Amino acid sequence: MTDSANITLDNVSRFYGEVLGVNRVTLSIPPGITSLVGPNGSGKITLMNLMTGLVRPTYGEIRIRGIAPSEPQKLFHLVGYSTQFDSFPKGLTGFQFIQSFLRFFGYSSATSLELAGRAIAQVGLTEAADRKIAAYSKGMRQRIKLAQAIAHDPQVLVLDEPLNGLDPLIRAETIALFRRWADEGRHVVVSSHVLHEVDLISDRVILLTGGYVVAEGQIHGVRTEIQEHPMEVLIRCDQPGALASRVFEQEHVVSAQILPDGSGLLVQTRDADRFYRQLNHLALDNIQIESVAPADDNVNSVYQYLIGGEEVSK
Amino acid sequence: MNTSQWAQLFAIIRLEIWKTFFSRRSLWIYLFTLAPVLLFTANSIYAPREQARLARIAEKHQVALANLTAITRGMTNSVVLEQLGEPYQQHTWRHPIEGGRVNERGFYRYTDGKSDFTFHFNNGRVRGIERSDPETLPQNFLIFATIFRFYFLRLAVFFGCVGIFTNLFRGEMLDKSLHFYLLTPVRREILLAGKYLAGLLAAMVIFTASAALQWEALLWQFDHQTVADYFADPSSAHLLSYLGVTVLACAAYGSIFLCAGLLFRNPIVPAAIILLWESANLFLPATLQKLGVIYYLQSLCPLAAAPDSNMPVPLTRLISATTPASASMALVVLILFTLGVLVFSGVRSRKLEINYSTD
Amino acid sequence: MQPVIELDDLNVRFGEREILKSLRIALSGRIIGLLGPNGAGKSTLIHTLLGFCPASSGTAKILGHDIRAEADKVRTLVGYMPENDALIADMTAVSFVRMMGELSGLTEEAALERAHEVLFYVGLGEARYRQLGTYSLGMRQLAKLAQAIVHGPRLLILDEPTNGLDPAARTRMIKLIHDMKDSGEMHLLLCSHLLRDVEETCEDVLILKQGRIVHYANLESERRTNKRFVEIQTHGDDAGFAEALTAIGCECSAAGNGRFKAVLPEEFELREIYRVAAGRDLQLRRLNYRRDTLEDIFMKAMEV
Amino acid sequence: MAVHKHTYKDYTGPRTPAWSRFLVLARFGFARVYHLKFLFLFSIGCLFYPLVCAAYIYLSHNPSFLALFSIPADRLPHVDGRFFYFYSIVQGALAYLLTAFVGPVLVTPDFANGAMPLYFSRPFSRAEYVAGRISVLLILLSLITWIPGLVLFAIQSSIEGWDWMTGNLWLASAIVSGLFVWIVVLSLIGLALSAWVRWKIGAGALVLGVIFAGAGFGAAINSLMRTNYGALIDLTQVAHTIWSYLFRYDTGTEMSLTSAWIVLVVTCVICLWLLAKRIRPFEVIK
Repeated sequence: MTDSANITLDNVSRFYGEVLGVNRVTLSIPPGITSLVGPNGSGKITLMNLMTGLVRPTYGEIRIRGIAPSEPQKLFHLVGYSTQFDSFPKGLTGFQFIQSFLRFFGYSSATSLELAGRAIAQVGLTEAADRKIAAYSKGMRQRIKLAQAIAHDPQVLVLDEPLNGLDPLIRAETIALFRRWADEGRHVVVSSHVLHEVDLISDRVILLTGGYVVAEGQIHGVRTEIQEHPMEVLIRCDQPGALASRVFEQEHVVSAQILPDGSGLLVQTRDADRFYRQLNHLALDNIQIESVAPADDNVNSVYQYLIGGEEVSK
Repeated sequence: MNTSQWAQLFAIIRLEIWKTFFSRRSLWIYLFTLAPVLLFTANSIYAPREQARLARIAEKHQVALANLTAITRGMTNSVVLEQLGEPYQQHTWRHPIEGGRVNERGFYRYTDGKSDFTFHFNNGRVRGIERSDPETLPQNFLIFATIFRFYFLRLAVFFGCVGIFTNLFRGEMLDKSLHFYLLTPVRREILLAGKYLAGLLAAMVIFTASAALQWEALLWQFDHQTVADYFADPSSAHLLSYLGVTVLACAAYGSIFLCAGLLFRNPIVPAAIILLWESANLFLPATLQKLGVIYYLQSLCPLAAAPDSNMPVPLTRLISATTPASASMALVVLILFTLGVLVFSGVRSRKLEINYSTD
Repeated sequence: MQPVIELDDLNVRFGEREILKSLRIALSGRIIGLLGPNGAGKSTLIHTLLGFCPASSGTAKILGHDIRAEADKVRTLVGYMPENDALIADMTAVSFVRMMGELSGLTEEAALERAHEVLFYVGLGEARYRQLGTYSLGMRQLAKLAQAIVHGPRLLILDEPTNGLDPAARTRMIKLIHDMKDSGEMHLLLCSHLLRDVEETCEDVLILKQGRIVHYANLESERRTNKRFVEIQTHGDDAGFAEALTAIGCECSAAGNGRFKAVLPEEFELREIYRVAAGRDLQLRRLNYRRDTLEDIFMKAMEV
Repeated sequence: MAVHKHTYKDYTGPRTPAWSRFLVLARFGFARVYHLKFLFLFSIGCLFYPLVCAAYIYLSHNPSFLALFSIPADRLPHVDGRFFYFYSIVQGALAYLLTAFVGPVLVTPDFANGAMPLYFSRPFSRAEYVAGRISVLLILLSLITWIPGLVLFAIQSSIEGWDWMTGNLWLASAIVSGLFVWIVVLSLIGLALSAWVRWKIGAGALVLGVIFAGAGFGAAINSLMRTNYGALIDLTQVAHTIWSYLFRYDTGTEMSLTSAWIVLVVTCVICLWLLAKRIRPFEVIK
């Protein structure tokens, strides 16, 4: 992947007066679904606004597939951004909204009509397209925003909590949509608070806190980077005691606690790969293993380890 | 500018025009501008009927103008009655006063068929005399000129432009909807130009329409002959010049408030300051007067307005008479000023950031 | 035991549009999840229970009190945490919650005491003298919760309580919901789009669709494990593994980056799978029987 | 030792009677108003003129003082209907300003962040909400209008003696009724308009504007069309007319008493309608 095909931030910082937005961020984001994860005020929004030129970096350089955000006339043929602002120009219907802004791209009225129709269909709002946005429900507003961001068929999508307020059905559809775009080789940069979803959808995650990037890459990769927390594996089996003793023979196993209800065992290991390999063999001699599952190889635990459950009242 | 940029410009204008005309915010602007139109229309309907009515009354009990003017304050109502005969309308009522007593109040109305006289009585003596003569065209034009200067330019157009043009940027920052514009492949300058033109178009339509309607409403009650005679005189005012002034006012004030909307978190403050400056203009020394938009606008107004009658005397003393600028001069100054402000805003717009939260 | 919410042929319409169509059910769980796609009528149902919008026909009872005849009684018993931002920016949390308490009929002193108590309880202890306008989204949610429980309601209605919260705040909210349920003092009605939250907290779920009840069930009984479907996640070589499994009689389908779903033949021992894995020296990162998640239940209900 | 785990506790205390709930709103309303120093000072400042009047009443009955400055007592204006008519005009105007400041402070914060559902999800009705809010305004305005007016009346009668008081009881009733009507109208206008404008300053400006605009337009109609009906849309004129009758002071107003009353009633009805439209648990968008 050459950098001209990536979103690159080189040592970017942004301060609002004395307030820190983001600090010394250096990233190179390849196409695919990338999730921004972090507590409120961690700089996710600043980062997205920087990528789309809504705010300018105090210093550092940003390139979106080689284009500088300070050149809107070039950038926005390539980029679509669905912000977190839940507000719209007054008095427009969903369709008028999409269509009139498409005209800004220099499309003929015919093309803009067609594109608008397509975008609205993609988010499944066709039947509500001619109602005033003011009368939309939260979910519909969320979707019309999405439609507005994708209407001009951009290669780079920046989406701020796009799933927020969507009902489970639409959620599933939208996630499928992201997947498809990613497979078409587009950038889909998504911020989300719902970690188990991040787990499912994203190719890579960027963890932010306090304006700093604390982790970046594929979840599994990130997890293995965190040495101070040994991998946890949850095993349900008929005779946890026996299994525990067998497991302890391996030096990379840190601990093995039998679950309170005695239905299984929680193993901490420093070398997951070796552990799983050996587990195959353990399973073959007379221990009935019901189920195996990594207990903390997911965004949630990575989040817990790197950012932790900070106090809400801050 | 290439074709696609033109397309963008028109797209912006289209959307903005739509918004400016039909947004809830601009409702009060319509009220502001329509008020004088209503006033003139109402008057044009009312005045002729009134004249007709007086004429009809005169047929029954005609009273000579001389007798009417002969009545003075302090005469008793019996005297009035014997000099003028029965009034065509009278009404008496009692107003309570100190010590349980009452004032016998009332009025008699007479007419000679043209002028209408109302004699107000207090305890049987003439307290006040109201005389209203038929309206004349020059008179009404003077009223128009006065309203145009003191109300229309100073308040309606001024606040109208505040409403329309600050709305273009600041209003949308408050609505948190400006980012949609900045997320399109449009140069900031083109965005600014588009918004300004849209606002200008809207303002021009609203205000010139209002001025023209006022004018029409005013002429309406007079027959063609009188109107023709009046305009035969070259010195008489012409609608076009008023419309021209209105347009220039929109352009100049528009650019100012567009810029204010870009720069200030709360454009009401600068608007208030400018309003003060503009209304103080009359009383400023000549040199300073030349620094106010209103000065040039008024230089272009064809008819000198009647000095505001209900202005307290000490104030009228303060008015410093300045020779108005020549039309061409005023025109050039206004246009250059507008362009200057616009260019400045264009430069600023490049620095524009979306940061609603701290706004 | 007395039902918490009792809907008796409840109809609600705005003008021509029928929002709720003859709902008839008696809910009596400790904590009930209210689910449904957008426009299913969840909010309208809540609004009707609170008496915000009138029922066009039929009625509803809350803890045995008719929502129309005894509206005030009902509103004394109910605590409501609305979905949207709802606060008074220039009041401090304490006086805000106190005022709301007093409006619900608490005496001045009691309200003040309760205000501090609940603010501590929801975790705004340190911030309780600050103006609500300065609060972050997470804190605002908590303040909304505080005002909803200050008067000790018997039924607490939560509309999207975790919406837009960051992970820390969300975990806290879930913890609070659990704790309030366990306190045994109140019933809860939780309305949310995040199935995961409902799954973590609720015992029963009520699913609406286009103004009708399409499903009402107890989650435990629905979540039976099926001994024939297994989920597998491997680390490393994929395709070969799938073939190998089919070879030993499992219908196996790959779900991308190492995830598989497999249907086991009768009388099958999981060991076999480990044997295959061992043979290929492949790591089985995950291997477990598949249980119906709330998502499955929801999706099924939608097909009705 | 005992461990007290901090968990949710139920409330099983007494409950206040339902009718008294609107007083809660009033109480917190006052807190909100006097939280703002400016308003507090302003409402104090509104008592300046009454103080001057009090001083005048006292001094004008103090022979030695009059002698000192050799002011002929009989030339001084009497404390009569005229005196209180002008008192009403001054305090009425101040009351109007105070409404423009206070009205928005009371109502707009409730709409700004959608607090309405919180009020109405409680045993608390829309009528009670309005009652709670308007009572704040009424009390505040009373404190600067008819109450000091009565005090002045009391001072005067304490000096002049029993006969004067019995002879002038109509003045007392005029002070109360005349000013009370006015502040009711003001409060309704203040609430209704502030409820419809989210932005505090805007709301205040609107309250001020409505009356000024009415006055201006009324004057324009009168001067252009040479009638007196323009005065009917000028609320201040309307009030002055009513007062001129109540205080038995002939200002030469041409407006008839009945039409004045009708105008006031219509205004109140419109305001109540506006309030009914806006004060709702949630906004219904078509």
